[in-house]
Amino acid sequence: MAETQSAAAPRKDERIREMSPMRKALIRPELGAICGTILVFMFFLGIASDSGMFAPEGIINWGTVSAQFAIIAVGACLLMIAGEFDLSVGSMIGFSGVIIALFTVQWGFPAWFGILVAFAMALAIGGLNGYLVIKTGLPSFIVTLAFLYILRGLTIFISIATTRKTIIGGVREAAEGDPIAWLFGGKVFSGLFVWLADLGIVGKFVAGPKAGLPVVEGIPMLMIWAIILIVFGHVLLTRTRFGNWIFAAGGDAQAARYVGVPVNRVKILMFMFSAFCATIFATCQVMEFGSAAADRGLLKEFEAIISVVIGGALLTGGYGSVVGAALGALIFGVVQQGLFFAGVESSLFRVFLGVILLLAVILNTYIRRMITGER
Amino acid sequence: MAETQSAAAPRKDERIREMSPMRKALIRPELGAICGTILVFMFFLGIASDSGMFAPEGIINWGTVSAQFAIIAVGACLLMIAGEFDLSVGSMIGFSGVIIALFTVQWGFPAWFGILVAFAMALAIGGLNGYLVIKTGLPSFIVTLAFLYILRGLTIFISIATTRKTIIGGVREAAEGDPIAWLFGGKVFSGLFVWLADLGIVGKFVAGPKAGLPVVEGIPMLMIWAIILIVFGHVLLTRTRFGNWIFAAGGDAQAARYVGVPVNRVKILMFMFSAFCATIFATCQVMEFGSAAADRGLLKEFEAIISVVIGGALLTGGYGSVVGAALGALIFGVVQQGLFFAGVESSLFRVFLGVILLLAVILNTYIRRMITGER
Amino acid sequence: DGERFVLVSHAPDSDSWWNTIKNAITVAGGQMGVEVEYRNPPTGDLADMARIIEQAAASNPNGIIATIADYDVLSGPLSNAVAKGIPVITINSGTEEQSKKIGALMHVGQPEYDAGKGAGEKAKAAGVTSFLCVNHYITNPASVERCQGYADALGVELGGQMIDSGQDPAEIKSKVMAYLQGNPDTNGVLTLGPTSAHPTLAALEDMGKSGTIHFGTFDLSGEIAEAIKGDVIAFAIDQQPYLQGYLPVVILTNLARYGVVPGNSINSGPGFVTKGNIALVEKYAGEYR
Amino acid sequence: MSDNLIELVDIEKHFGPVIALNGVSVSVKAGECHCLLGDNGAGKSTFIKTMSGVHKPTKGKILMEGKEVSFNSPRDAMEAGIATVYQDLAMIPLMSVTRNFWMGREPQRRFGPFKFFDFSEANEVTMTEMAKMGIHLRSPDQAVGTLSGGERQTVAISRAVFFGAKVLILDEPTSALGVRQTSNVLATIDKVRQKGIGVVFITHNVRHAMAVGDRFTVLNRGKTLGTAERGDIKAEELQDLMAGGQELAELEGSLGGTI
Amino acid sequence: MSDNLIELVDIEKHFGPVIALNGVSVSVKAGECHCLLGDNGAGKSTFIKTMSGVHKPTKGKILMEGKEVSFNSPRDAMEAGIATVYQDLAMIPLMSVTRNFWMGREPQRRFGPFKFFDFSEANEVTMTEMAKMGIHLRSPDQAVGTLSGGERQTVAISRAVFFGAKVLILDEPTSALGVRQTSNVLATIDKVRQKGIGVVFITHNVRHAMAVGDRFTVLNRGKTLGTAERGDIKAEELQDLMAGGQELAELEGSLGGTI
Ligand SMILES: Nc1ncnc2c1ncn2[C@@H]1O[C@H](COP(=O)(O)OP(=O)(O)OP(=O)(O)O)[C@@H](O)[C@H]1O
Ligand SMILES: Nc1ncnc2c1ncn2[C@@H]1O[C@H](COP(=O)(O)OP(=O)(O)OP(=O)(O)O)[C@@H](O)[C@H]1O
Ligand SMILES: [Mg+2]
Ligand SMILES: [Mg+2]
Repeated sequence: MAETQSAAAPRKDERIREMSPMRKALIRPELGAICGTILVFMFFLGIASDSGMFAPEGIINWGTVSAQFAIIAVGACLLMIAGEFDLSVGSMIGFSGVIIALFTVQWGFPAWFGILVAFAMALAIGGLNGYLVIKTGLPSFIVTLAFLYILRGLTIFISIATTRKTIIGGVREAAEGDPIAWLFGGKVFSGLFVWLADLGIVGKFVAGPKAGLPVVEGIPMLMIWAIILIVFGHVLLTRTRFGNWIFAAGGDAQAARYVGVPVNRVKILMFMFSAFCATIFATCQVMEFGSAAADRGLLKEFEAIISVVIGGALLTGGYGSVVGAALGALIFGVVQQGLFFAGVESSLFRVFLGVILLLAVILNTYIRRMITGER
Repeated sequence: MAETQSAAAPRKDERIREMSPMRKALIRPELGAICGTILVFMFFLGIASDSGMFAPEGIINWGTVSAQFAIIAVGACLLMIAGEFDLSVGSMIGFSGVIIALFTVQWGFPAWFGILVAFAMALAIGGLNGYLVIKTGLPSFIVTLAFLYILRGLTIFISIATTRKTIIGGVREAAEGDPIAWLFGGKVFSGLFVWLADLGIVGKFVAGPKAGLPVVEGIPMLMIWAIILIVFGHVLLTRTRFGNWIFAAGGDAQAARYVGVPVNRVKILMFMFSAFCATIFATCQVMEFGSAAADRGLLKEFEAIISVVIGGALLTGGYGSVVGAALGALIFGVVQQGLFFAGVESSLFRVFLGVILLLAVILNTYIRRMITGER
Repeated sequence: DGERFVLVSHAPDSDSWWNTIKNAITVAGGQMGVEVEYRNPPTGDLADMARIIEQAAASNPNGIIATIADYDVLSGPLSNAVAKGIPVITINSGTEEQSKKIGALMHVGQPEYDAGKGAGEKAKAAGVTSFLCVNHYITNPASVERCQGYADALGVELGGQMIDSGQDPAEIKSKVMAYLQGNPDTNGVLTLGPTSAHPTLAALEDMGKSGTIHFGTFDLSGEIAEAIKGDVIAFAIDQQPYLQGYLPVVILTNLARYGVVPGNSINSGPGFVTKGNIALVEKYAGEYR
Repeated sequence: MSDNLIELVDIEKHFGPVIALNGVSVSVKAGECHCLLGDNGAGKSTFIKTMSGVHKPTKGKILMEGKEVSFNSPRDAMEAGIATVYQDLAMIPLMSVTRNFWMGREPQRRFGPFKFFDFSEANEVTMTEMAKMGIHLRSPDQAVGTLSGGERQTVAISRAVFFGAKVLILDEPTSALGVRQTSNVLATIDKVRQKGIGVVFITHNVRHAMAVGDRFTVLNRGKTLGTAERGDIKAEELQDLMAGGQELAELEGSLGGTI
Repeated sequence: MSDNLIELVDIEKHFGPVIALNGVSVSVKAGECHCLLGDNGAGKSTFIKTMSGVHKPTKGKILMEGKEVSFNSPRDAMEAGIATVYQDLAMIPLMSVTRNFWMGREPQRRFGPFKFFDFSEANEVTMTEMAKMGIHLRSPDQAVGTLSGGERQTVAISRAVFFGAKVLILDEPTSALGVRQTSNVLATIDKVRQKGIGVVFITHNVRHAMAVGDRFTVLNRGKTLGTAERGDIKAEELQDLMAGGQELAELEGSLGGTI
């Protein structure tokens, strides 16, 4: 009897207009980012298509930049969905890079060892961040802001104290033939591009020692990492038990705790994952460019957060999508490089960025309210 | 009858131990900051007392730095108590400075006009920040982050587009004899210091062009402004109706709205006040150093927030104290300069800052819980 | 006509020193009838700069002008650009050898370490024994090299004599004052540009030490010129950035049009601006000088 | 007692696609307690928010003592003498009792050209008013967060009464309260009513309504199901009406009819 | 029915200076609904949080089916068969019904070395379980934020039942609900009880307690005032006990004894 009664209720609600099924199917967290991506591509196809932006090297170029953003955005996204955020990402990038360089160049350890140490330290610091947030109950804004300063200060101090420089070069040479280092600095599918160049689809170098090789040497490992992390993050978030816990921890930590979700563990792990992504970023950068500097990663935390927020995640946690964050990173990268291609005064880039952020968030808010019934 | 009944209740509560009156009197929002200030001074009196840090010139030295922090901290404090915060403070400092310099140096207007224009624009932008936060319901983190980028981009763009420089000098000369400009760049009580120098309390220059003059020329207007703003903020917050509304808007905007507090107006005004403080900061800087640069104020928003949080305010609003924020600024300034006096490797300053922030916030949280019965 | 060149610098958006170069490329572009774009990493992150060079190469310009702020980071993208057949001229920081290794046509500039060392040699001659290097952008590698060169020329340890001053003028001023109060025997100051030079001037003024300390700085501005005239600043190291912007554009244009190119690198500096030669410099300080 | 203090006629309120109120008329007389009952989502809160100036009605008019008025903000309504106490939003826990009590209507004292919050008066009034309601504070600086739920409700009510409300609206003041706290609040309502103030009392609990109500209006899906005088209707009938009148009898049967 | 499913003996719980529980013993039998009553702050919530592993008791022991146990986390208690539904914290509004339903116990499907959340099963089970409770969802992806308060409670209860809870704890599930929603929840409790599950039901409403309760325990200021069987005690007596037994008679008198 109780059944019939409340069963009837949602059906015969004459007070709400129904949504069309089409509209319902479209409405998803990353909708805003999808629209944004389409708009951005249309825009640049319109104004910069003859500038080489969509030639193979051009694509690799903004692709790499977007991949960079995506790597840290995935970490920031999962952490944000778990209800916290991390302002120390940028400092962590500088820190990890310097650690790797110090171990390999300064102290002569093999590159794989330096990399492992950097990852171990990053995970430890990420864990410490999380531990402090959980134990003290302070907002993560404060705790990670403290680490923004602490890590940057340490990085400068260590590198100056040991090498009297804030930039440490020669990592590439030191990492030559290392069993792990190529995973971060190498390029893959070179064969494919040689073939494409022979077909004339990709240009060839015409001068210097590389004459005859294709202008695109291969897909940088950075992109491979970005794809791996996006797929991993997406599957973890949407297809696994742990993903459900991430949503739960961010949606309402107390409620989640009460039904047995190990919220503290989830949050600490996400802080560690965010630090892990930052270290991937740092390692790729160090291995590709062969040097580490104390100023690497400045303000990257904001860029990660912006990508995630453009991608539709909720700043307060419990809602978002890794695919959205990846699209946010793509938009970010395409706009940044595209404005260069289009020849816009570079200082205006920030103005564009700010405006895109505002518009994206307003759109996302509207979409989210439709999905979650939030008011 | 109802009286007797519940009247009895709070009295005969055998389940809670009473707090001593002494402890009760001490427990106030700024207690943590007071303790911190005492500790910091004791520390530096111990390790740096013979370095001139506590000589008159030394005091003016760290006093000026603290005053700078205090000016933006007062704005950030009232805004944070009203439940919002502003990441665009730093960009606003750069923007206002460049506007003043452009009007006075580039376009030849009198200095007072440039200053008025800068204040008007800052108030308008602050109001726009607030309006967007109120109208869209977005977190102020996002909206002001967007303005962090937009304002910085505009500042660089405008200064390059009009002067082809990002640093615009010659403001001091242009402002010579201006009726308003001295309010920001001058020094007061010079007579007092001459007298003190004659008494031997303040040293005199022994060589160079200024030989015979007191080492401390006067109190910089920056400090006067800091004191004015602190007193104004403190009185406004604790002694007026509007101050009560600030607390109410930050404590629970909805509840406040329902009893008739004009929450939107309060929040928008506080955004404007924060922009106003940033402009005071910028004007003092421009008038003192005679130049404006597009990169001024970088990361100042964090420094303001850190001062406020060290001073015991709650990041989520509704709780805090201007005196606390001022003490936070004092701690910040003394530690930063003190480390120099003490000869500590300067890059370690950031590490110290991070650690102090963490400790202060943990202490403040403990105190706040005792006061508010929060859990 | 209408050739397109891209100049990529390592400086953050707001670095005022680069205005001179921006103005130079505008002038050169106008005179030659070519289009010159100026690109830089917004935050001064060199890894971003590498991306910008790659991007510039992808847009197939008629030439690229770039600094070698960090050889490790930039050699790859720049030599790729060379290999694509794009003429490259390196400017500003970096050395001739590095420029050659990359395969660039030439280098127009002055290495940072040597410039610092030159400053140090002058200071040593003036009897400086204990100095202060005011570093307002410590995270940038070039800045430390300048201080290091200065210290090496004096033959003293750099150590704590280089301070991380931050970019806020009031803080720079206060830190300089604090340092000088704590280390009263300091008799030499080196600042790395107008950002740190202006507040340092103010600090010395306030402390009554103007003219009593040997003061050297990098780069020029109106205030610095004024201080040189007033005997407060002994010299400003001028690498004549105008030439670093102007010459490459002219050379690349001529290369593109007539295939002619000089065979050697050009040293645009170091020029020492002192009271003796200030008059001419002053007029255009900050814009063309 | 005969004339209406406030009368709302044919109020409609739409939120985008949602029709929250679809023609509701209610009036309140001086010294009466008018209970507003109804299922979740019936529109009770929306209705009283219209009354207290939070929402503007899409259609319909509001008469205060016979004259048509229109409220643009809660402040307007307050000034007209309508005070509202919301269940969760009555007080701001981080603030002191005095600051809460006076929130929005702080007493001021001139000091030259400046006006300051008059704390000595505010504190004194707060302490005496609280004492009248049976709450003895440690000090007027005590944070509201340290009070119990019932005490907070009582502070909110006494605030409304003190500010000379003619109509006092209470939105589910008793739902989270224990028996003792509830009876405290009900007793307070009774006291307030005796001062000639009209009370609008929203509750889901028929017993609470029957205990203090003079008239009862039941809302259902945005419409009025009717208004009844005390004595004209029995608790069971009211209960039936509140649940929409259907099928509930069955359910009640299985549970002993005592919900 | 005779043996206790769970028994808590002489539980004490201190929070720093606050003594929230001061020796409380309660037992729950299979198939019974044990009502926990008491004033605000009496310690009811603290007590059931101890039972469900949120707090560790300062003193006292917990016996599950005769064996002493100790819960270090809500997870432990859940695994032992104790499920708890908190009033405000039952569900996470931003998440879908399925994700909420399975939260903490997501069904998994192996896929090589990896385990994935088995959505097809989860969705199916959710839909049928919801239908059993009388809630017809548009789709299992629907966000909980779009459900009404009563529906959320019901989802939480059916989740607990589905996961084979032996003891179901409900903390004030009805306080914000309308009559219809309340009777829905009470009917659900009744159904659950008939499956042989022991229910602990906290409420401030004596009628709700009388409607479904088999035994009644009243807490007061952290102590048990005693346990009574259904039939041994009348609603009025219970009410007196809940309010601490003093002075209430007077108050009731003036309000007609119907709180
Ligand atoms: N701001 C709003 N935007 C959209 N819909 C709203 C808004 N406020 C209320 N509603 C809708 O209006 C209807 C009436 O809500 P209201 O809160 O008035 O009900 P109520 O009778 O107070 O219920 P309860 O007993 O649960 O408090 C509901 O369907 C609700 O979802
Ligand atoms: N985490 C905690 N820290 C300190 N004191 C607490 C904590 N949790 C509860 N208390 C105190 O313990 C006592 C019992 O609280 P509890 O929430 O158990 O009461 P309750 O019976 O559930 O009341 P209500 O009917 O209002 O829900 C109260 O005095 C409360 O202030
Ligand atoms: Mg309601
Ligand atoms: Mg409770």
